[in-house]
This record gives sequence, C-alpha cells and structure tokens, in this order.
Amino acid sequence: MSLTSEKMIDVYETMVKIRMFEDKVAELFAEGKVPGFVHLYAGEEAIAAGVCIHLTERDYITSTHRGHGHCIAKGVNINSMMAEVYGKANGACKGKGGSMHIADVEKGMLGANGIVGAGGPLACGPGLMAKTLGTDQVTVCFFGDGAAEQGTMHEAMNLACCWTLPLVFVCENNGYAESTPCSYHCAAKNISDRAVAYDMPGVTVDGTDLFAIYETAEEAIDRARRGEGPSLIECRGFRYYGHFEGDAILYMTEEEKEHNRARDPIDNFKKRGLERRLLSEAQIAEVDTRVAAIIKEAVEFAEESAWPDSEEVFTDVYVNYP
Amino acid sequence: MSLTSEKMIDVYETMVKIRMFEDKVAELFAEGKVPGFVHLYAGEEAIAAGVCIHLTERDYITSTHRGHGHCIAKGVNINSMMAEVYGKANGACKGKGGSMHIADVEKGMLGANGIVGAGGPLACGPGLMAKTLGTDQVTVCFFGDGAAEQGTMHEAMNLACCWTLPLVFVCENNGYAESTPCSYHCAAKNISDRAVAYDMPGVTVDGTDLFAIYETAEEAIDRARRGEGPSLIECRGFRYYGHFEGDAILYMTEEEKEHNRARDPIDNFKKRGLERRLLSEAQIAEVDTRVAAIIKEAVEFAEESAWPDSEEVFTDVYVNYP
Amino acid sequence: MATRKITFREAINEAMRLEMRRDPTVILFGEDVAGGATLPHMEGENKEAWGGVLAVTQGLAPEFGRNRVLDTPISESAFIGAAVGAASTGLRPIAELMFVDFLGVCFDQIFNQGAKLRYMFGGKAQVPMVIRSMIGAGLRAAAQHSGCLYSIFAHIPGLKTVVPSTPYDAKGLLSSAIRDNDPVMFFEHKLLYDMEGEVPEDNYTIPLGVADVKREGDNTTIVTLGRMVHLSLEAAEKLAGDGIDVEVVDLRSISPIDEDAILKSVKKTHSLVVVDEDNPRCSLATDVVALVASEAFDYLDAPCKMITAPHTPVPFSPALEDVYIPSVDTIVSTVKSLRE
Amino acid sequence: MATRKITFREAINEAMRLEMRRDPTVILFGEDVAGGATLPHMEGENKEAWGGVLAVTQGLAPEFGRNRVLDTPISESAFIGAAVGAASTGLRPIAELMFVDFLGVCFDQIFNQGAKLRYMFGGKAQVPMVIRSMIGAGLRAAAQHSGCLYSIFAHIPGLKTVVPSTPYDAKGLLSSAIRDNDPVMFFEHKLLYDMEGEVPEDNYTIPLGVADVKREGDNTTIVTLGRMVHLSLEAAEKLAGDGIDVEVVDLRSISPIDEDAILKSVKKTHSLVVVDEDNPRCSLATDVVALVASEAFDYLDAPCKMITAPHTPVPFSPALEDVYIPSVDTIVSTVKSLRE
Ligand SMILES: Cc1ncc(C[n+]2csc(CCOP(=O)(O)OP(=O)(O)O)c2C)c(N)n1
Ligand SMILES: Cc1ncc(C[n+]2csc(CCOP(=O)(O)OP(=O)(O)O)c2C)c(N)n1
Ligand SMILES: [Mg+2]
Ligand SMILES: [Mg+2]
Repeated sequence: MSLTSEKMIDVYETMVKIRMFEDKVAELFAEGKVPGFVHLYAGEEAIAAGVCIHLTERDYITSTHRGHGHCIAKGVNINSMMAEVYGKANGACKGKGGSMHIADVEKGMLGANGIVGAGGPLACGPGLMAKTLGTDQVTVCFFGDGAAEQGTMHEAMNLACCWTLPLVFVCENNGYAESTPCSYHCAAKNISDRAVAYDMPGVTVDGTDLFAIYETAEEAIDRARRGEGPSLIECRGFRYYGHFEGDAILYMTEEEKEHNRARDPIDNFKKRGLERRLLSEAQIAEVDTRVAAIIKEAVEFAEESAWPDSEEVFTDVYVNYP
Repeated sequence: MSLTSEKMIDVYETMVKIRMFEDKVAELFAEGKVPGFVHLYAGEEAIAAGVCIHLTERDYITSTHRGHGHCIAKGVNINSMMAEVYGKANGACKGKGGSMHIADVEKGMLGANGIVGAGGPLACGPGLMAKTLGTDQVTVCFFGDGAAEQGTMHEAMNLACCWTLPLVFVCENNGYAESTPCSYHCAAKNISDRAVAYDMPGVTVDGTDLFAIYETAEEAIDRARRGEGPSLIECRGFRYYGHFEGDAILYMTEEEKEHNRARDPIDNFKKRGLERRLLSEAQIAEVDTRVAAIIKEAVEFAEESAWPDSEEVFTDVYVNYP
Repeated sequence: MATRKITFREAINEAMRLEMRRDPTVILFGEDVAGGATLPHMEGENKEAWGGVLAVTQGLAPEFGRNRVLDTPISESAFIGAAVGAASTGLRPIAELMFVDFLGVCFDQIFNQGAKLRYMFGGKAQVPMVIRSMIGAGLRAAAQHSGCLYSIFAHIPGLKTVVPSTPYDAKGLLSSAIRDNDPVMFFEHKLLYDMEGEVPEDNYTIPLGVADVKREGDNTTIVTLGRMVHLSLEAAEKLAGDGIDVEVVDLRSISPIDEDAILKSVKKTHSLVVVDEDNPRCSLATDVVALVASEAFDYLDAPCKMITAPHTPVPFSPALEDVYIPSVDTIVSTVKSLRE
Repeated sequence: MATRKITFREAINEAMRLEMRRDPTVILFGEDVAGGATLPHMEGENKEAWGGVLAVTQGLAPEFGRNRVLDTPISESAFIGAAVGAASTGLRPIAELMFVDFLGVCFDQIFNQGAKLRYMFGGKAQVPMVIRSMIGAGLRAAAQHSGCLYSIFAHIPGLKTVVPSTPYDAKGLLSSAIRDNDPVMFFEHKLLYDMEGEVPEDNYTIPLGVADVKREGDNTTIVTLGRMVHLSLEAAEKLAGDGIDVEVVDLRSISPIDEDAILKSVKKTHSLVVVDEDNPRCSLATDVVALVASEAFDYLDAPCKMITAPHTPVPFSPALEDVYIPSVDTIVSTVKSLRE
C-alpha cells in the first residue's frame, strides 16, 4: 500500500479545508451573505479526500449538489470557490453557476450538479474519451444514496461496464435523501450489492474511516487505470448540517446526531494517524493554522470581488450564435 | 401445484392463438395489407401464456412494443386486435393506436408500448391502486432484455419494492435488443441477478418451457397477491421473426436460428403434455382447427371493417377541453 | 362563503386537504411530501419535519396517513409513471415533481404515456392525475432549479397546464385540476408561496381554461400569467399615473387557453404586450402573439410586443438573476413605446 | 466540386464518414449504429447487418472500427450524458437518438447538462456534440414514433437545432454541426431518407442559422422547414398556375433562426404563411409569426396564417394520419384565402 506520511498530511489538509470551508459558508449563509440553495459536505470529508488523493489533475470527477468537498479535494482554487458561492465575477464560474454548479474543467472537476443522478451519465464521457484516445485517465463519479435510485445511475453503471470504461462509482451514503432515510428509499440491503447487477466489484466501507476509503479507492482506481473496468464503492457516513442551509434536521433523532458526532472523520483520522505516527501534533497544528488563513483570505477575496457586469447574463450561452 | 388438464388446454389454446395470429400478421405485412412498425411475438408464446394463466380479468399487465402475445394471453378480443393492426374503426383503439399500442383496460391490458422500458413505471400504478384500495389485484410487468438497461426499469423495481407493491416483473430475454445481443448490452451475468439490487426474489427460467414458467409465475403471483411484494423472473428464449417486419435478421447465425427452431415452445409443450397425459392428440387437433378459424375470421372482420372517420383525428385527446 | 387571508402555500395545501377529504381515491406522493420523518425511526418524535421541500404539503401525512401520502425514492420516472398507471385504473393521484427543472428525468412518462394514453387507446381510458411542480426564478437557485418551462407542456397535446397567480386562484384551480379527468400540470411559482390573499374556507372550483381580467383598461392589453401578473399590475399602476390605462389579462391556464378573453381584450385595446417569465423561443409569449396576429390582426394598431426572459439559462448571481427576470420598468417602457 | 445524385440517407452517411476521416476525435454511438453484428459471435459472417434502424450509419463501423462506432444499450440518458461528458473533455461525439420521441427518457442530459454546461461554468467549457434523431409522421409509426418536437429544442437556450430538407442541405449542415463547438440537435425526417438530390462528393459546410429561399416569389411568404418544404413547393407550383407567386423560405436551422431572411421576405411579399409539421401550441409556427408580428408588423397586409399538425398525438390509421399531416391542398387554399 502506498500510504505515506506525506500523503496523509495532504489528505488531512484536504479534510480540514473542506470542514473549515463548510463551517464558514454555514456562518455566511446564516448572516445572509450567501444566497440560494447551499448543501454542505461537512462530515463526509474522508470520502472526497480519500478518493481524490489517488487522482491526478488529468483525471476527472463528476459531482453532486453537495459538491464543495469534491471541488476542494480535486484542487479547485478556494478563492474562486468562495467567490462563486457569493455570485461574484471572480468566481470559478464568473458567478453564473453558484454553489450547485462550481466547476473547473482544467482541474478535472466537471461540475457540481443540481440534478440528482446526472453525474453518472456525464462520467461515462471522460471515460469514453480516455478509452477512445488510449490515455490512462480515470474518472470518478460521486453520487449520493438518494441518487442511487435514479435511472441514470443504473444506466451509467451498465454502460460503463459494457464498454469497460475506466470509472469508479463512489456512493456517498449519508443515510438520507433530504428528509427521507435510505432505509425507506432503497430496497437493497447495501447499495454496493448493486454491483452484481453489472458484474463489477462492489464493496461497502465506513465513510468516516479515511484509511479504509484510501485503500479501497486505490484498488478500484488502479483497476480502472489498468483498463479492467469500473467498480462500485459505497461509503457509509452522515452529514453534519441539514440537507441544505435552512433545514433544521427535525427528521433525525438527537441520539443519531450524537452518534454521528462521536464518529467524526477528522478526529478519527487524527487519532489513528497520530497512533500510527503518520502525522504529528505539530504538523496538525501547522495545517490547521494555515488552512484557517486560507479560508479567511477566501472570504476577503469573495467580499472584495466585484459583481458580474449585467451584460454577463447574455454571454457564454454558446461558443458562437450568429 | 395447480396444473390441471383443463388449464393446460387453455394455455395451449393461448399459445396457438398467438402463433397463428403472428404468422398471419407476418403474411399480411408482406402483402402490404398491414402498415407501420410490427413486432411479432412468435417463439415467446410460453411466457405470456404461462404467466397470464394465473391472472384474472381484474389483474393488470403492462406490455411492450412486442405486445400481441400479451394481449391475447390477457383475453383481448382477437377481431378487435386484428382490426387495430389494420388501422380500422373497429379496432381495439379505434385504429388510433395500431400494433404498438393495442390496449384493453377493461381486460386489464394497459397497452402495448412504443417506448422501451415505459411499462415498468406504469405497472407501479395499478399496484399502488390495489394497495391503496386494499384489493388483491396483481400487476405483471413484461419487459425485454433490452428494456432491462433503461433507467425506468431500475426505478420501477426499486419503487415497487420500497412500497411492497403486488407486482411481478417478467423479463422476456430473447437474446437481442433489435440487432444488439444481450451479451453486449447487458453487463449482468443474468438479468435475474438484478433482483439482489432490490432485495426481492429473482430467478431465471427457460422461456420455451411452459411448465417451468407456469410454476415460477404461480409462485411469484401468489406472493404478490399475499402482499409480500414483487419478484423478478427472467425467461430466456428467442423470437422467430425479425426485430420488426422487414428485418432480414442478418445478425443471427444460421446455427442459432436452427437451434431456436429445435426449441419451439409449442412443440416442446405438446410433446411433454402428451407424455404427461395433460392433453390428447384429439384435443390438440380440435384447438388447432378452432383457432385457425378464429384467426381467419379476424382477418375477415378487419378487412370488412370501415376506416375511421377523418373527424376521429381530433377526438379522444382529452375527456373535455373547452 | 367565509373567507380569510391565507398564503398561496396554504391555499394549495388546503385544496389538497379538502379534495382528499372529499374523495378517498385522491392520493399524494413525491419526494419528502410526507417528510420522511413519519417513519418508525422517529416514533414519538416530531412527526412532520418537512412536508415537501418548501413545506407545501405539511400536515397532510398526519391527517391522511402514510397510505395516502407517500414519500418516494428519487425516481421521478417511476412515481410519475405510477401516477399515470394508478389514474388509469381508478385513483386520482397528485404527484409532486419538486422542481419543473426535473422534467428531463421523467418527461417520457408525462408526454408519451400520461398525455397520449387516452388517444392511443381510442378514448377507452382516462388519466385523471395532477402533477404539481415549482417554477420560476428569483430564489438564486441557479440554472437547474429556476426554470418556467410551461411552454413545453402547453405544446404537448393531451396535457392541461395551469399557472395560478394568487392564493384564491391557486386553491380553486387546484381543486378543479384534481377533479378533472385529464392529466393536469399545475405550476406553483416559488416566489409566490408567501403571498397572502383572501380565500374562502370551503371548497370551490375555478374552471380550467378561463382567463381572469385582473385589471380593466382601454389602452393596451397585457396578457400574462403567474408571478408576472403582479409585476404587470405594478406596471399598470405606474402607467395609470401617466394616463395610460392598460388591461391585465391573467391567463391562469395556458392549455386550454382562453382565446376568447385574449381576443376580446385586444379588440378593445388594439394592442398587445405579453409578459412571460419563460424563455422567448417557441414559447407561450409567441403563442399568444401568433393567436392575435392570425385572429385579431385587423384590430391591431401597433406591433405586438413580448417581454420575456432572455434566451439564456438562469444565472445564479443576484446581480445577474435580477437582470434575467422581466422587470416592471421594462413593462412600463414597452407599453409606452407602443404609443410613440 | 463533382456532384452526383445520392439519397438524403446517403448524404447524411457521407457527412459523418468524411468528418470522421478528417478528425479522429469524431466518434459515433447509439443503438444499433454499428449493427450489433460486428460482434465476435458473427465473426466471418455478414459484418454489417443493420447500421442503424433505417440503415443510415451503414458502413461506418467497418471503416472506422468498433472503437469509434459504438452500439449502446437502450440507455439514452447514459449515452447522451456520455456524449456531453466526452464533448467537454476532448471528443466530438455524434450520438444517435433513434427517434426524437424518445427524448423523454434522456431530456435532462440534453437540456440541463449539454445545453447549460457552458453557461453554468461561466464559459469555461464547451460541448461540441451532435445529437442526430429521426422526426416526422407518415410512416404509420403511431403516437410514439412520429413526432417532430423540434419546437421544444428551439425553446431551450444553449442548443442549436437543425432540420434539413434536401440531401444537399443535409450533408452540408451535418458537417457544420459536427464542426460546431456547441451542442446541435440534428433532425432527419424519416420520409426524406429515400429522396434523391445532387450532392458534391467532397466535404463542404452550410452555416447554421442561414435560411435558404427555395423558391422566389412576390405574393406571399411561406416559411417552412423539413419535409414541409417539398409540400410547400408543390403548393407553390399549383398557385403559380393561378397566378400567385409565393416565396418559399426554408429555415434549415431553427436555432439559430435566420430572422433577417424571414423579415426580408415578408417585407417584400407583405404576408406570411408558416407551414410546420409540429403541433401548433408554443411552436416554431407561433415563433415565426410572433417574430413577424413584432418586427415587421407595418409591412403586413393580412393576418399571419399557420398551417400545422393539429393539437393531437399522431394517429396510427393511414386514414387518420393522412388527415393529421398538413396537406398541399391546405397550403394552396390558405394562401388563396389571404387574397380574398
Ligand atoms: C432529479 C432530481 N430530483 C430531485 C432533486 C431534489 N433533491 C436535491 S438533493 C436531493 C437528495 C439527494 O440525496 P442524496 O443523493 O442521498 O445526496 P445527499 O443530499 O444526501 O448528499 C433531492 C431529492 C434533484 N435535485 N434532482
Ligand atoms: C426508449 C426507447 N429507446 C429505443 C427504442 C427503439 N427500440 C424499439 S424495440 C427496441 C429493442 C428492444 O429490445 P428488448 O427490450 O429486448 O425487446 P425485444 O424487441 O427483444 O422484444 C429498441 C431499441 C424505443 N422504442 N424506446
Ligand atoms: Mg444522501
Ligand atoms: Mg430482446
């Protein structure tokens, strides 16, 4: 296994960046500084971080409405993300996309997506591109437990397997689709059981356990890179915030919320990382301080950025339209 | 098991009716008497007959583009079917539907369907109706191997299982979706393996073996009627004619075609039925003669029926539209 | 009938509640409409956490039970198809498609199944169902949660399409839609949910296909619908200050569309402005103009004008979305331009 | 350039073939486009049984191989999404949606993903893809295989929509569509496939958004597209016999639409008839009329007229389908009625 101390610090930084970014956005939303539908990734950091550590900039991911974590893990610039969440001209999408559509194709991040399950079909695209052109690029499709019930995910997994595309399907099972529990909306015992339906490897891991995710994702991504086709990984975890900002989470019991807090992926990682001497208290402190500064700067950047010019409404619809 | 001699004669009659109807339509199409897209069911008779024998008129089925067999097995009037295939005013749908849309809601036949995979969602409807009103009606959803790749089928199976609807999903795997073999378009080893994805019973049977289908369907339909939820049955068989009339079937080898002819479901049934003394040569001859007359009459009926009045284009769009 | 002020949201909830009381075959389903929380794991806790993503269906699951108010997986094709199938076999389902922008994952079941079934079956079936869905820009919900798209549904034969603008209309039209024997698309503008208005307590219906003149006037006809009715009325006030007396025709339903009301008004005012939040091409706006240009041409004194969203997706940034949505100022200046 | 007579079907095939030779990033996929039969189990037998359901893509799989011409499962959402994803990461996919009537199972990937991606990403991506699809009535293919529906695509910002009427136009427009950097819907009328016409052997392009005056005339402008161009030309011949000299404008592409060509013609002829096989409401027909009624109103001498399919699904029976489709007689009598 490729798990080195260096990579673990990387992964830790990614997780902390996500957590601090999301906590900050929650605050800004509450203050009325950030508008719209905002879905936060806090609690699920180990998944994006543990998967994307195995990807290069040339690899691709597709994402969901809860996309900030994926963006950060794939290396999208934090300033441009924050500016996008504000709707500023300096945003990753010039303010036209917002939280639900942050993208950076150059970084291999094919966009957060407002349509549940839409990332599955899209992910087959770079997969097909890599196969057609004979590159070794891999594409990871992140999707939620709720998305697993969309027809698009079924079609995408079958197509990817038929065509032996270099894909990995990562299901982020946080137990809920909005207010509806997975136990209600999903007839399968495990979402990973559905891998049988496409004759590909499928496994369920603890979505709060960075080490487990790291290992499982490495295997699946290597497999895809070798041209052996897709795999399905289900990561079981939770989200800390509501479905979107403004949701009071009345559909979870206090017990459940406490249980979640006790399984914090970052705490969990720190504890085990320290035990295994993969990182030190000093390194942790350094990362924490540095990331806090990055987030602070991002807010300043966003606040200071200009609003897009009103003419921008009309541009970027087409490359050209006579 | 409920297999009686009486039922076997019923089932035999259904199969012969389907075969003779389809052979006749093929002839009529070749003569230019029947227009449009016509998909024939010959070769798959054991499936519709072996399943629908367990249904009453109050039960429902949803069907496919290849719907004649389902119609006949569910008791739709043969004259009105033939007239519909011609596009005559006396047709089951007044000539507005044609081969691809023959329906008879009174008989529980919710329509052949031109959209592959559309029957899955539709079938959840009468299922939900029965559950809501507390009746014991069962709904069977017939779909092809090609349809199994549509997102709609995934969604329908998951929804039916979530809601514990009284449904049976019957996949008619004839080995091809148009010219594309199932081995190409389907990543699963068996389509019935997909039952795991919804935690329901799933089984693969020989689609040319009436007895196997009869037994398997009985169990699944009983289960649904008892309120225990859906099952998935995959029936492996073949079609004798092309995908639609006009198709020269160049994508099958001669070997394959011969192999199919040796597995004829009607011959197969006759042979075993005689062996098991479930029916006699005399009964067979009687049915054959009677059905031949029925089909002949149906053609006469269709030929003599009037064309719909041109005003009919505009009616039946709405119940009322001011 | 006794009336009182309630919100647009409450009016819609009330229509469903009263129709469900009236007719046991009316059922409701969609994502989170019961609010997930009425499930066993919440026994004894808050029973109704959500009631739909914007709380429109709150209280219905407790009153009617899980058998008649059902959450669904995120499987719009499956549950809309279920509505079609249930409607043609004896129920009167109300299916909630959370945002109209999600039509793309279930359109087949709407336009090829629900809308065509009766015709394809030669009139030997009916599909009494309602699909409720949210429309409209203004919530900073960006390109995939802010569309109107009702023009697409009006294009489809076999569907009826309703776009109410006030709490009173919403309740009466939704009751009609639920009792109607054809499939009805019922669109709720998300920026109207908190709007208040006088609404009778009892059940009542407003026929589909009948427009409502929300303001009478002699100078120009504004044909509009949904949230744009309110912007048009605001513009009308301003124009009245300048001595221009416009008539505001609220279509309420766009299929069937009240051709008579439109033509009657234009024959009186001799000019037409359509105000429509949908995108401009092959749209409701062009539909109304084409009707007038073919059926009331000789009465027109001026070119017909259309004020619509631009031919672009809905942008996220508040600075851009506010430009995207038709404005009162544009309505005022367009009406004035007709008099030059 | 050397030309020869080939069919509409061959012209489309040739455009793909030449563009695939020219550019290795152009790939083609869809149901049965390779024809299943090129698979191992047919080794040594007929290699190309189908080439698409109506043989339009025949010969492409043998020439370009399975790596560039791919059959797909019946999973339109997945493979159209794959086209969007591939287009935004370096390929130029041509995806075949067999019949436009199947848009309902994959519309999200077209209108919410392909069409909006560039805008949502602030212009930092492009989606150079083509979706080819069959349209049109006349084959007795009934309600779910005979629609036009292009009005819906023209409504959607971010898409381009092309509807050719001749082999020459089909080849040149498809080449343009493949080279275009935006998503293009390319619609082929199934009744045109066997039509022959002079077509250059080499590659050439016809710009999207440029109409073609297929017949010049001074009396009335007929704006039309697709198969209706031929019915309109036939009507024009008959009308010429009666001394009425109509101009027939073939739109060829409806998004972008050639507004200038329409307005120029109407300003010359002073009256407009739109002939469109799509359904009438919120449609291309209303779009063209609305354009003229707002931008060329002062030039009009008569009401604008629309000849379209009725507001009904497509019926199966030949006796009914022939009534459904706009006819030459209706065009003739409508044009004449303008002169009364
Ligand atoms: C096609 C579609 N249906 C419904 C929605 C509304 N919606 C947005 S997020 C969501 C729940 C998604 O659940 P899941 O996939 O588990 O992701 P999570 O929010 O838990 O991360 C729903 C129903 C949508 N955006 N798209
Ligand atoms: C959504 C959709 N996609 C494609 C088609 C075109 N089509 C009609 S039948 C068919 C093959 C169906 O295969 P299968 O489900 O195996 O049924 P079979 O024809 O073998 O009975 C296809 C691709 C369609 N009608 N609907
Ligand atoms: Mg979830
Ligand atoms: Mg098949």
